[in-house]
Amino acid sequence: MTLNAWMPVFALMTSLIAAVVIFALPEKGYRLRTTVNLGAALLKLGLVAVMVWGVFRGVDYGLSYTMLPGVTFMLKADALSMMFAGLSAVLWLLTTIYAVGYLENSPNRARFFGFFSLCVASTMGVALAGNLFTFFLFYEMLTLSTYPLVVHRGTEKALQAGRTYIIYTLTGGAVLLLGIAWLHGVVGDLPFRPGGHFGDADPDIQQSLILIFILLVAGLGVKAALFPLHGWLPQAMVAPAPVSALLHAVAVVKAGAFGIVRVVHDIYGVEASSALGLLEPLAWLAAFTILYGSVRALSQGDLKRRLAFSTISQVSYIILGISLFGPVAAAGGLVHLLHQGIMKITLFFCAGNYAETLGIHRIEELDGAGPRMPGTSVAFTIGAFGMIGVPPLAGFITKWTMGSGALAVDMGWVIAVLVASSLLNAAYFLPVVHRLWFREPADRWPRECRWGKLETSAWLFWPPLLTAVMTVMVGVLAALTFSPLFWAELIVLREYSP
Amino acid sequence: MTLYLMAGLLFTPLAWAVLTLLVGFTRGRLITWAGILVQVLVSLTLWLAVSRDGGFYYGLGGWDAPLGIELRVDGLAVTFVLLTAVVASACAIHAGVYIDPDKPWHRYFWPLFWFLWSGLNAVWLGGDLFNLYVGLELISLAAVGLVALGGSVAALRASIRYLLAALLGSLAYLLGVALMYGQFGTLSIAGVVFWLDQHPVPAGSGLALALMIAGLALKTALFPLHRWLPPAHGIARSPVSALLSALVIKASFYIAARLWLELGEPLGSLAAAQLVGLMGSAAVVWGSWLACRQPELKQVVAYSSVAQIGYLFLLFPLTYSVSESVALQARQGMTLQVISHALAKAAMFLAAGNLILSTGSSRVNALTGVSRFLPFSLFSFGLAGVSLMGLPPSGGFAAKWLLLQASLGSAQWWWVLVLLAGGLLSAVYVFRIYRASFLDGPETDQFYHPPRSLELVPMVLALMALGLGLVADPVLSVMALPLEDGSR
Amino acid sequence: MAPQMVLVLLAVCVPLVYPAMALRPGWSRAMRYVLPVLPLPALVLALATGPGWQLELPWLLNGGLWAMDELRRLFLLLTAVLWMVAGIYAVGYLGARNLRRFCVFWGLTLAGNLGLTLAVDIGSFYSFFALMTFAAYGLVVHEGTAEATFAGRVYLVMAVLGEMAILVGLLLAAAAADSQILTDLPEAIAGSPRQDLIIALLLGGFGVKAGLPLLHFWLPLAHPVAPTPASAVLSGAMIKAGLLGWLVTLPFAEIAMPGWGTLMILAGAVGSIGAAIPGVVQQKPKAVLAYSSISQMGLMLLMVGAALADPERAPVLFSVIALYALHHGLAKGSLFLSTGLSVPAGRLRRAGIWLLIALPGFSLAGLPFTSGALAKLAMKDGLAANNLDSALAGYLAPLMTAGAVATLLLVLRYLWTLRSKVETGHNPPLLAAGWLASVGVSLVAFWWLPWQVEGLVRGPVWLPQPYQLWALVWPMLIAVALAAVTLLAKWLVKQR
Amino acid sequence: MTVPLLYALAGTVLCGIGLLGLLWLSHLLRKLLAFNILGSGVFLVLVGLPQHQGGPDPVPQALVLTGIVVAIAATALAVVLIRRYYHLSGMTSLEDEPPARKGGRQ
Repeated sequence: MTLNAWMPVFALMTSLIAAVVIFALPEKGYRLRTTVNLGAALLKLGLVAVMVWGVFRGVDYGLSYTMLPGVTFMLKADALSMMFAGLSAVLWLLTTIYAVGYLENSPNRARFFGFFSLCVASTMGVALAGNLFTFFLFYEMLTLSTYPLVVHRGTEKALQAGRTYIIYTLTGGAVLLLGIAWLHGVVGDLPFRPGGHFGDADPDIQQSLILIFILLVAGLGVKAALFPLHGWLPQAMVAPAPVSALLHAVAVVKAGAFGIVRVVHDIYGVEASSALGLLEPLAWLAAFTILYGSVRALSQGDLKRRLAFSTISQVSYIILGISLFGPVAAAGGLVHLLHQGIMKITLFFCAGNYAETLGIHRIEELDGAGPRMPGTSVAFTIGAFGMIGVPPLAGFITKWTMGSGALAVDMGWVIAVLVASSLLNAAYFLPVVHRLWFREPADRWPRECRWGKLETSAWLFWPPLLTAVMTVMVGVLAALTFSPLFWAELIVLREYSP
Repeated sequence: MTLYLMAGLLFTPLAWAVLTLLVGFTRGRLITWAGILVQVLVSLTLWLAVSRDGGFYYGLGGWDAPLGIELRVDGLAVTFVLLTAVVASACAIHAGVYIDPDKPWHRYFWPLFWFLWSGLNAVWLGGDLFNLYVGLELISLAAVGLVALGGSVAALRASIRYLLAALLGSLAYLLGVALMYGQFGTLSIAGVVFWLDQHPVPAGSGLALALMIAGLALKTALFPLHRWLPPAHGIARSPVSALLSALVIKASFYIAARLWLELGEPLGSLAAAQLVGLMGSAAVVWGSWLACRQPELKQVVAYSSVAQIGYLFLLFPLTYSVSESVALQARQGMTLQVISHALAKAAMFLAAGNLILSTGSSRVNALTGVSRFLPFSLFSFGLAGVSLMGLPPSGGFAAKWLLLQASLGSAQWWWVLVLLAGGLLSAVYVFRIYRASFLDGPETDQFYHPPRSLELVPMVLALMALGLGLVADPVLSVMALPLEDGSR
Repeated sequence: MAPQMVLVLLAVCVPLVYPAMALRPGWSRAMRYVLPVLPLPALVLALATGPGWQLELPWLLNGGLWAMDELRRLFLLLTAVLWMVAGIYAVGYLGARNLRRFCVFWGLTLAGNLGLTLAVDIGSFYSFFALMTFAAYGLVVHEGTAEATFAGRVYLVMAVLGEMAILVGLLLAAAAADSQILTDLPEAIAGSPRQDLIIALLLGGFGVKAGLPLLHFWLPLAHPVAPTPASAVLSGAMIKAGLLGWLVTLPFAEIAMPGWGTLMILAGAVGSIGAAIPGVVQQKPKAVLAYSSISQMGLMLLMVGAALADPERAPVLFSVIALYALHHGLAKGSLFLSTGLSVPAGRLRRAGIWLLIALPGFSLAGLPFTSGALAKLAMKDGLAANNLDSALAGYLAPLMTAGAVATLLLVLRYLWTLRSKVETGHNPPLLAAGWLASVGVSLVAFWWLPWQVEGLVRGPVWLPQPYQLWALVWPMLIAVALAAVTLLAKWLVKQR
Repeated sequence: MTVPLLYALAGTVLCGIGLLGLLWLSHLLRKLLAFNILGSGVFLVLVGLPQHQGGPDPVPQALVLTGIVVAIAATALAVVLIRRYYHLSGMTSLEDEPPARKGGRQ
């Protein structure tokens, strides 16, 4: 087993071992725990970077052994998995920094950080999974490791949100398990292969293939917050800010969308799924979710709930992108996987800052917060404009690529959906930006606390700014090699001409 | 070499039992630790021996059937022997610390423990039906004794109820053996199969099998006959209830499974198989439903045992008149389910014991805020819960996957619904306990801090249950080994 | 990197980086004085370097390309000059309240405005356009009064709708052209089956910015509430961005589009004459000027319509439009700046100031020997009926005269309302300097600016020949007569 | 109707009686007696049936011996438990609520 084969395992192990060590550490071991956390995050980032460079040059990292009779546990790093792994590695580092500052003197931090690293380990597992079985293995571990984070505060509301979250995700998991088991029964153990397996599926199993596809998308749709299955996301906003930032904007939600991308691209293959007539309804469902999420976001008073509904709408861009059966549109969908992650995490960080420094939870209380916290508000503004799709930020690149992709397959209605969603985004983000900068602040903030020179604690101040700069850089330098757009096109290139 | 192994397996536990009877609890503990070391080593070497050169028949003391006791050592039996070694030693180590020595009745804990262990080994390895009966009786009496150890009125009530149920079950089984012997003239299962190959199936022979399986179902507390289990397992000391839930009920199921796998084809009928499957599914639903409503922590875990047993009995419909590969998958699924449930349930009961010891009350909602004082035990309880729910990467999940594949392969899709619904229902009561422990209670520190070593054993067991899913293939590799020479 | 390229990057990046000064509280007071310096690199670029250079930026967005041609140079010139003049004025005008926020948005809007004149690839053009639009919102709502916020909301809603229309238009055009460069768009649009949809979207999208009738509602609301230098720049340079958008993307020289041509001429007519009616009854001087801008844009629409209808005339009309835009920008800028003035006490100096205020206004109406006259004559030649083959060619001449009359009426109305609003007092030195510079540029420096217009004499020749004098003056006489009649009627009514 | 078959039939009748008693009676000692009757019934069947086919057969005799030993052990354990239970709670059956008669030790 060459070193290459064990690289994915090392990437997984860094956060697993970190989790175990953190659980073992006493609650008061604050300094040691932070160093372990950050060390693990940096190590993982390094490993992922090496793998990204390796995958670019064509090295294949893979490891598989039979876990159950007839079923293999397979880890494989290909272009698509590296995109998601890279995203979660980078954002985990930032979120750890943020979380250390956010949970300054709150109880149960050992438990929080333990489950936090466990959750990222499972996200990394989801990214690096080589076949549907391993994917499901980490997909369910993700559910388990996120529940304690959602209910971390221990209040009645948090536990209620946890309950809803569990009901949705476990039922989704059961449906997904049924789909995978049935698929396994019908065609046996299939590794992920660009171009998929069912190019020439014989007609008699086509009927069951369609049913299996519906089961798989329903199971994955719960985490991807597709329309009827999104109920848990807004309620899960009761979790602390780093949780809603990394998990409900990046890790958990993306795992669902990533799963659907894997199913459509690497199991069924795009030609086969469109031949089976599966892509069209998926595109319609995704489009409806985009509009539904934005419309619901309009009427939300609480800042984080509005961001949650915005997440629901934005994640469906990814699904819309890949279900348009065109290389350029697929690249647009895939690149949004990264862009949305970066932009949304900026917004959640800022929401967390406002809550932590000024005690602001509702949008009405945001008046005049700009001058009081300029750094965070600039980051929020950049994130908001990125979401609307204002060039030259990341959101514009996605919308532009998806738009031209949709035109290439002459699906004109997709552009109408993109424009409508951008207008809705503007309708619910611009008033917030207006309140930030152009309104006089109320006489007293709900719960203000000072941190000396900086507007908020250093741990909380730098991450949103960093991700805001990333939003701009990712947008402006889109044509550079190793930019997300370049990487998405690389994936699609390998996908559409296997 | 196998002579010493076999002797070590059956007789040394009896020797340890007698020794510990003579001495008090504390010195008994030392003897037990030595005994455990021997037992684990023997079981391990036997497991390795069988995995290397396959199963074999072994007549005790050189006497052959039908008068002598003939042992049948194949992959499945050896796997369960090893499982018993692991779980029993874990419970023993935990009990050594958990049970306070100066209570009068506790003096008899070690002897009963060793009798139980030898009974279990006798059942796993037993070749012919009557010896299995003797093994079963030995287990039941030892178990009843262990349950009654508490000495309280409730413990006595539970143990008497358990004794009556167990005796009724054994006698029904014995009646079945009698009819079987009357008809086929031989006691060893292999002998019956051999006889059936030559002669046409006599009418009414299904009755014997039905009686035996009914008796065993009563002893395994299958759904309609489960009323004795919750009080017995709920009230007993936590190491005892761990032993009972993890191993004792599995022994009678093991015999039923062996009977069905060998004689199910000729003697059983489709209706019988589906009926047993139906009772199993009812057990899953009913057990989980009741588990959600129990105020007491150990009662929740006890009813969860009732539910999990239901999965085991799905083996019956899944191996009746199905293709060989599906039957193999069902058997593998059943084995994994037995192993993962044993490990997880033992971990859960031991962890529950710790939690009750520290919170002082055995109610579920007394758990609020305990996560700050006893995170380790709570975490092991959680990990065990993961395996019960059948979520990856636990052994429970691997078992659920294999049973799913078997039911899909044999086009009996309704068992799929049972498996999935069972998983979700078990999630309900497991998360009910998580929820109670995550709730932020007032800053009270009236928790009693149990010694650190108590928390270690459940964690090890829970991790083994969790990791079982990842190493399922090697574990199962031995199980499928058939006996190398034909049956006699 | 040739020095020229450095100059180009400087021109765009100086105003872009300028808001960073707001980070250190110590510098915020100094930000005010840096305002006039911001457009300097762009001005040097426009004046010193000849057009025709290209700057490849492969890493920018979808492959960046910045270049300069004749048309863009004029717009760059207009933008740079006007922003510098308004910058000087702003230094004197600005109070301390929200100064940092104003300077930040001023810098961003300037960067957007300059950038879009240079950008040739769709990505950066649309980015700078959006940057200018959203940053201008900050200038519009600067005062924070109720009307400002309302005006800002209307502006933003229409701006976002316009942006979306432009996005879809550019998307469709880029898909048709299968390239990301603006210069390839016109013939792609000409050839594409969705030609009318694309043109409609682009006309509508840029029309919101250029004050197309029925899309102009935000203009009369935004100008009065914005601070004076901001409204000067808003109406002088930023409206022209919409015009530039049309000129750069629409297919003028490729195919004849009589339908769109007549539609635009009609819109121009409605704009130039229709805007005068509400303009004349306005109370606030800036509102009057806002309507005057809409009316002037109406005139330019006539030329755009003619260019659309008649491809051969398009190149000539391009430079005439650019010239007219330059003239209008500078004149309107100085008029707006004069609203903030306070007139000194002495009779002689008061008359002098009033003359200097009025002159750019009259130049707008086409007073001989001013830039207005040159622009009007150029427009007359451009739209001469005989060599235009569009259906409404015959009506263009009377429309132009009606436009001139409307303009003068609006200017007179402006002077009238300013007379009652202005208070006597002393002006801050830099404010007066800014205003004087704008008047000087509009009247005098206009002739030395490097514009080229076919068929028209360049350089400081005191134009026009005698035969043209009467053509310029008689519309003004009609307007003066009309004003006198209304004054007399009002006086009579007051008498009774 | 050979004699051994007669034994087997008697055995089944005894089993019926024992089973009925075990389920119906509430007093614990009566249950225990019923259990013993059931046990001997089973032993009778165990011996009776094989003789019916091929004459006297030593194996079931041996089995019955072991069976009897096991039954005695079980009965002894049951008696101890019932006595202890009666001593603590003063109740002789499992159904009714346990009124702690003499403050039984918890």
